[in-house]
Amino acid sequence: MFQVGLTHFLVVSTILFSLGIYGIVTRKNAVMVLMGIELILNAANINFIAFAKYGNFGLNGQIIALFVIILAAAEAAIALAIVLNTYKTFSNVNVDEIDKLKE
Amino acid sequence: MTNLYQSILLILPEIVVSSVLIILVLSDLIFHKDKRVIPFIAGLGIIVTGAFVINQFGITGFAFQTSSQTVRNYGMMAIDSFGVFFKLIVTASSLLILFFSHASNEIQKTKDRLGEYYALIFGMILGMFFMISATDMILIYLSMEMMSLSSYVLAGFTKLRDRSSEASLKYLIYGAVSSGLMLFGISIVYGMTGSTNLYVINSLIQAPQINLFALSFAIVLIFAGIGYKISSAPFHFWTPDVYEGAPITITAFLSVASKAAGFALLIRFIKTTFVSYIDSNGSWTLINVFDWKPILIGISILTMTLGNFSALWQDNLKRMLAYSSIAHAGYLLLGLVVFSNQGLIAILIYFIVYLLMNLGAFLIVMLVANKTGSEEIDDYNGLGYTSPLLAVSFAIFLISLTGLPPTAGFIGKLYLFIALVDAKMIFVAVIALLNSVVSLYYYIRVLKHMYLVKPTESTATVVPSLNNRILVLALAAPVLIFGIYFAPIVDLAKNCLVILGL
Amino acid sequence: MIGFPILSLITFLPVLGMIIILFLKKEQTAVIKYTALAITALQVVLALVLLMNYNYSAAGVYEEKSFQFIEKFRWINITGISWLGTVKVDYFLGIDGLSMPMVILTALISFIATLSSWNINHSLKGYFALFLLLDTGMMGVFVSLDFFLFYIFWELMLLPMYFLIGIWGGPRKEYAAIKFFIYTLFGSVFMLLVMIGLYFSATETLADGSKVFTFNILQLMNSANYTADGILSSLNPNNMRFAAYIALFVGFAIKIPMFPFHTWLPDAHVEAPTPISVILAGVLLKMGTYGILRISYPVFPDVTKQLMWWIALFGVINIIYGALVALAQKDFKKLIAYSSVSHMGYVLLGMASLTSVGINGAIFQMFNHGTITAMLFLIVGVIYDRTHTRGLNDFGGLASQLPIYTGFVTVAFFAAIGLPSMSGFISEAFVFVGAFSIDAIRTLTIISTLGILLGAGYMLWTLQRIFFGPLNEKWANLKDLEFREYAMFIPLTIVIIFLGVYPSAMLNIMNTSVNSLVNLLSGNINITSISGF
Amino acid sequence: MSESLLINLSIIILFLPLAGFIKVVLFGKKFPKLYLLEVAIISIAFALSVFVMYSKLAYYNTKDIIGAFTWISTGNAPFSDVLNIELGIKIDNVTVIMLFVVNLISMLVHIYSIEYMRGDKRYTRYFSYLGIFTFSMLGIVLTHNLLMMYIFWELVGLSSYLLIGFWFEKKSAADAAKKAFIVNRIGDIGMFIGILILFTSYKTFTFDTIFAQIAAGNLPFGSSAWLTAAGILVFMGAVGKSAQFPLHVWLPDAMEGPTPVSALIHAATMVAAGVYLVTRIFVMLTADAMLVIAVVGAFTSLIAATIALTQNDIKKVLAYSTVSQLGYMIMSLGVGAYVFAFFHLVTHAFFKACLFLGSGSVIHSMHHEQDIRNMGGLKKKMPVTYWTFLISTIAISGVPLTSGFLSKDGILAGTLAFGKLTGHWLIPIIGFTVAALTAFYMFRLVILTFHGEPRDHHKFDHAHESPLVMIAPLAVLATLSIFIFYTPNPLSPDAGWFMSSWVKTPEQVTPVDTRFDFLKPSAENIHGGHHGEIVHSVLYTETMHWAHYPAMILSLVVAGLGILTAFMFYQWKKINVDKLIENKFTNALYRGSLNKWKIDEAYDATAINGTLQTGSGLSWFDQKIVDGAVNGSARLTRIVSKISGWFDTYAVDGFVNFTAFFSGFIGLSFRKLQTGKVQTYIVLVVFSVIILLLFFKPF
Repeated sequence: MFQVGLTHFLVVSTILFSLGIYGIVTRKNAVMVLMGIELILNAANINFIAFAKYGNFGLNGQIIALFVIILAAAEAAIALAIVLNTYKTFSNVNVDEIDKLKE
Repeated sequence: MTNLYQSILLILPEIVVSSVLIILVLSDLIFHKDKRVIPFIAGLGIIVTGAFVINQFGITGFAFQTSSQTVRNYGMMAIDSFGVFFKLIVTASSLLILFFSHASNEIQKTKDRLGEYYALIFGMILGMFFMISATDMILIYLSMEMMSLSSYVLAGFTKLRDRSSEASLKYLIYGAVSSGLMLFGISIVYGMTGSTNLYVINSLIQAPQINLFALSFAIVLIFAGIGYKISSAPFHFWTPDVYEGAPITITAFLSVASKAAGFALLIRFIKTTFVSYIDSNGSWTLINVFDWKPILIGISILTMTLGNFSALWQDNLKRMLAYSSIAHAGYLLLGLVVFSNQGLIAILIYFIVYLLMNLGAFLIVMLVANKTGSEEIDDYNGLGYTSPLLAVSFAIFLISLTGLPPTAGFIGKLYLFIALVDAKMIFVAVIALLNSVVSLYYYIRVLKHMYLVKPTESTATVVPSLNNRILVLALAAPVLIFGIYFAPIVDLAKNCLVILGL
Repeated sequence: MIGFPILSLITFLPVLGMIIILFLKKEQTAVIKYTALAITALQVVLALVLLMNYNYSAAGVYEEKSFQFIEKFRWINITGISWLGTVKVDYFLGIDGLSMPMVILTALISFIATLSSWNINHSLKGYFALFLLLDTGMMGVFVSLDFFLFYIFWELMLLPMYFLIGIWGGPRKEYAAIKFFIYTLFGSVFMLLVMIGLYFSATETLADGSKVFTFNILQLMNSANYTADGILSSLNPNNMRFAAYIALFVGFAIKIPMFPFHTWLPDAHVEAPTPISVILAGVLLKMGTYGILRISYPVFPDVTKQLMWWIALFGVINIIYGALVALAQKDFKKLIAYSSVSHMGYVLLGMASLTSVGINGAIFQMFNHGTITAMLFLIVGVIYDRTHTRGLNDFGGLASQLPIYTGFVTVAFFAAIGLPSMSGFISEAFVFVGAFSIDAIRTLTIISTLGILLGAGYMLWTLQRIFFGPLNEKWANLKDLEFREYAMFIPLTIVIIFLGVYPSAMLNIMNTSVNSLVNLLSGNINITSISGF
Repeated sequence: MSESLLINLSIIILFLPLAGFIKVVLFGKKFPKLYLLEVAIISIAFALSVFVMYSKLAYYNTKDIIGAFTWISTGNAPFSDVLNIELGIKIDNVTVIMLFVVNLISMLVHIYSIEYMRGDKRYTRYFSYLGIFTFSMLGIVLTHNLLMMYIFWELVGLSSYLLIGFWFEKKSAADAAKKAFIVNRIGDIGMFIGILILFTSYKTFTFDTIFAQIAAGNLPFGSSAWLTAAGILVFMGAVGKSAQFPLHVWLPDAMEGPTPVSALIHAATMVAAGVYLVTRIFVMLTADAMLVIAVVGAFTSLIAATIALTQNDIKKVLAYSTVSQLGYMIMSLGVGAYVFAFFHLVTHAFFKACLFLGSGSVIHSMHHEQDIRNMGGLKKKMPVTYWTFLISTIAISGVPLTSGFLSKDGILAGTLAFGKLTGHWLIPIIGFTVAALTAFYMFRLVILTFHGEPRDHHKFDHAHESPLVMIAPLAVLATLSIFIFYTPNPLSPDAGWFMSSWVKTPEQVTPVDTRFDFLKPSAENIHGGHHGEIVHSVLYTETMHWAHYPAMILSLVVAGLGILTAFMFYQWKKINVDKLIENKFTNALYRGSLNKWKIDEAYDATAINGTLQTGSGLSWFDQKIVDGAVNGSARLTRIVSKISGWFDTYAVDGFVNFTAFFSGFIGLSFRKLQTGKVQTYIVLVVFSVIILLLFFKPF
């Protein structure tokens, strides 16, 4: 029976982080891009909690994680509003077609 | 409980800001018929805030002290004159932005949503205030988000223009990503040190057994977050697009206030976390964990060069000013790379000057845009003959941005170069100087269009209202006065060096 | 001495005039013109007052107490931080033999230029406002003894010049203006760097005995003031000092203009309106050589001695090269422009000799070139006003049509050729005598005498192409000079001939100072021992 | 009769003409009659100079009177090089004689011009120019230092420029004026460098001081080579002014000026200034320098004489004869015959002025006809002109009973002696050849102009004798060509006052080992001469005596031959000139001489074109290379300028544009990064994070 250790958490979080970046870079749909961002945040959350748990740093980690979750929610709300607004003007949410502003 | 009480005393300005924020939201609901009163409430709020900030002068202390095993006591927030200085910068620019907003057509068009507008601005201010004095990475992160979220919305505030909404989307995605990166970096640091408090980290990273690679990785990620706020290369890409797309008042606000907050944050972050000792000449000794000097030198040179050279090509003044503000971020970083109080002074001085001249430039662009509805450089042909006051003051601002005497801009640059030469970094100084020669091209180009091109029938005649005229002069006059007699700003700057800790 | 701060007055009088003009209406052209004229005339008067109260035996150069009309007070003073020390900048004006001639020149030329601005036809208000601002900038450079102040004035003059060329200039005015601006700025940023470097290398002992960094040019000359670890410290002569000298020299050389930095000059001159060309050639070019004498030489005597041969070489290149290029010009104004490249070469050569005679000659040449070239550009302006062409081959036989004008032209041309009894001859002779007496640059001097020949060549050729031969019928009804033009030409003619016959009038002004400068360079005087600092 | 009085008088003499000039410049327009004032002034000056000459010769015969004051004094401080420049007047016998000559001829020319120039539209200005010329010339004569010499040297150059170009509507006149000034400048540069050498070593311009220093044995830069150099360089000034080869080309062209001017400036006085200068510096000339001078003089006189043979313009002939005679004087100075050189200067001044004025009178009456082939037979029409002209011709040909005979004979004797003593026999040979040629072409001139039948009857019929104001000067000058004014003995000048008491050869101050052997002081005459003025070494004097009679006879023979051939050719037509021209061999010579040996063309081809080419080449270089930082940058910038509109404002050439191009290029590449696609930005961010991590490794 093997013990789940800090490393495993870190591996998971790293994978999540990379997936997040990947999603942000590759996805065309703005909503998916936002998803990627969420992934990154959650990867960080996992780190916080894992470190808190295995490093005996008290409860700071968990608290921070809570903060981040709340904040992520707020961000998501605003983000969706903005995406909506963009959809109104561009009638799509395809991030790589929204490039009027350049050079 | 005394701890909390003291803390509340120490964060009175922030409290004021947040209460004003609430008042604005409420009054938006109350006066939904006629919102003309709201701007005045906002203005009043700013003034009160300013009063509280000034009142904080000389007070030092930690808000929300946390007990810990380490001997030195510390807290989530450090209240010190350095912070006060930057809060003043923010307050001043916010006040001016309120005036701008009052004068700006595109904002006034959105009558019914003025309440949100001002509320959001106060949201930004609140975030900035916390950024400026935060000494705990979580607070740093939260404050940055606080500010960003409001600014995302503001960037897209004028729904009517597609540029605007595109800007807000880009800003959102870009900002969210970089803050995400930052958060990830923070998490790693937390994992290595078990704390998110800069002072603790400072004391802990001096320990030999620290894993330097992981630490550098984390630091780079964090720097990515901050670098995006101060829009320094290579994290600047959002700047031109957002600046061009956002309402001009917001652009101006971002280019001064948020940059100021970002710099305050960066400086405090580096100085608190990585400086181990300050000698009698005021030069800093860094802890041997991360080699900041080459990174910052490289980044600052890259930033200013990129900003200046890209600006050469812009025909849209807002965008041109965006690039120029990137270049100025580069100059400002020069003040940091010397790692000495001399450089710090230079930065503070530069910010005072930068506040005046950059806002001034944006003001003129806005006033012209009010008339012509665009910021294309060809709209400025012969402006010098049709609207002398604007043109002359614009000339003054641009010359100051170039850094020629007898304008304040020269003093700002002078002190930066003094710091560089003092640190014997002649080579960097030479590059910076050549950069300023290049910058002359695009600044003087505007003068060329205003004066050397004769006015055509399409040339707008902008006759600003009395208030705006006063506003313009209020910005232009100090640019000249400080250019000739700059003792006051230097005095102010030198009294605002105190950064808590060490 | 004089009761009131005359130097500040003579410097900032034009700014006053500018403000007055800004408050006038656009339409009141006459009022604007006469205001400007009155201001510049007043400046001339003040210059004469200076001259009357001038003490011929006061040396100046490195000795503060022997400067004249000194005005000195603390301008910027920041204290209170241990590691920063006291930051101070002085408002420090004063003149000696090096600057007095330049002050007179500036006043005179500005006055004449105002007269010749009479038929500027559009946006007079802006024109004269900028013109007067420019005037202040120039005057300030010549009277300020604090490097910081000097730099401010130096840069102050850039922008008005840009506009004056760019707005009131000829067809390619924008190009010429930006070119002038970029060149000069390019030079002055290096000057700025050197200035800061010097600031951190030398300290000044205040009355209370405390030592503070200083921009005071006189203090910078005193090798005792240099701190051991100063980057440009004279205590440990290092390559930095050498590099700094070059950087500073380039900054000044661009203004002179010295080959190969001269290419902005022809464009600027050709495009600029006549009065601005007059100012450019008459005063601005002198700022470069003046700066070298006032700052480069006494602050870096050691490097100066090492580089003297090179300075002389560039002087000679200027002389010959400028003359040869002038020979090939088809445009009257361009020809004059290149001729001043050639003539400024004499100044460089004279300075390079590091002898009293040579430097006397150099400064005198600066003054004479100021008056003579100003007259030449006025001449171009007069003919251009009448014919709207400057092509040397478009004329012919004007001498019979415009006898009086031709008379003045002959005076100016022969003055430029260096005919005895005109001021130009004395200064050039001095330059040659001084340079020839130094073994190192004797050969160069001999080569440079070719300039005399070439000068005669292109000047007389021009004279012939424009004024001699059969009259070109196109110009059969040109008018000869009018009163205003007499008023421009006669004073200059008088000065030129008077100084040619009685040069001591000018030489005595500068002699004492030049001698002490030479002694300083030759190390005969050890400033560290001089009291009165 | 105090010395100061003499000084003051000569100062007055000096400034009188200038005063005239100024008056005319200021009031010439209002009072057209002002020229009479000019004439009056110059006459006063002449009277004064007669007085000065008389009293000097009578009372201070052997004493030099000097008056000077400090003009400029700089560097008068410890440790610095002092420079004191004196202006001053030195009156010795040579000076006063020159004063007399200059003023006399100037006065005569003024009078002559009243009629000759009548009706010219710039009548008064003409006289004012004459005034400033006289002033400058007197300055040269009176000065006691090199700088002042140079100053007035240039001033005569100016006045000559103004007078040659007096009729500037004629392109040829304007060209000639320019040519004269520039060619003179070439000489002046040499002179100036020479002066610089002397000044640098002696810190003074004053003749006597310099000579004293040399005599005291300290040489310029300590070597006699420099002394030689200084001598030759200063002599270059003379080469220019006195139109010596290779700078003689300006003088014939200078004949474009009014004829009286040619008489005054380009025959009698200004061109003689060169000779005068050499007499001034004679004492500091080393053997080498003197040899150079002698050769230059000899060659000039020969080449000019050969050219004069075939010229058809009456003034051109006289011009070349002037060049030739000046060469004679220079040569004679070179061979050490100081006195005779000066003597010839004086005599030549008179008869050559007479010849020119005579030719002027002819031209005047022939309505500006100058080609002698259209003249002839004028003897009957204008007797006075003819006789005066003839007398002068005889004089210049060196026929006894004339002043010319005396001076030329002396010079020839000098060359003979020189040949004997140094073995340079070529110089005397040239001397005699030239004597023959001179006689020939002068008589050719006389015969073609006055004898025989008129060849252009139309012009001839209108010809008439000139009015009194014109012929009176001729008479005066012709009379002065008679021997009696110089010596009682028509065959030997030595007996005359001119030689015996007025002018003496000064003693060389050059180091003994650098002199010609015959100029070295020999034992017996170290204290031979009285009142400090030592005559040449006995050796030279004796040799001159030895050479006297051979020279006289020889010169008589050659002169006679010349005159005879002239008559054979042109009077009695015994020899057919045209056939001679047909002849293959002589034809080549004829062409060469007629085309002045193509010297002008050679100069045009080489020096002048060369300079102009260099000039235009450099100006191209200036625009393209110096201005366009890189040659290609212009093209590159143009490419870039296509990309961006505003850019071509700057994209023409030059540093600015190169920078503009460069920066623009960078700007472009940066611009490409800004794609506008947010995802690209993020990729870039991620990459830069990685890069930062890799490059800035932790410690």
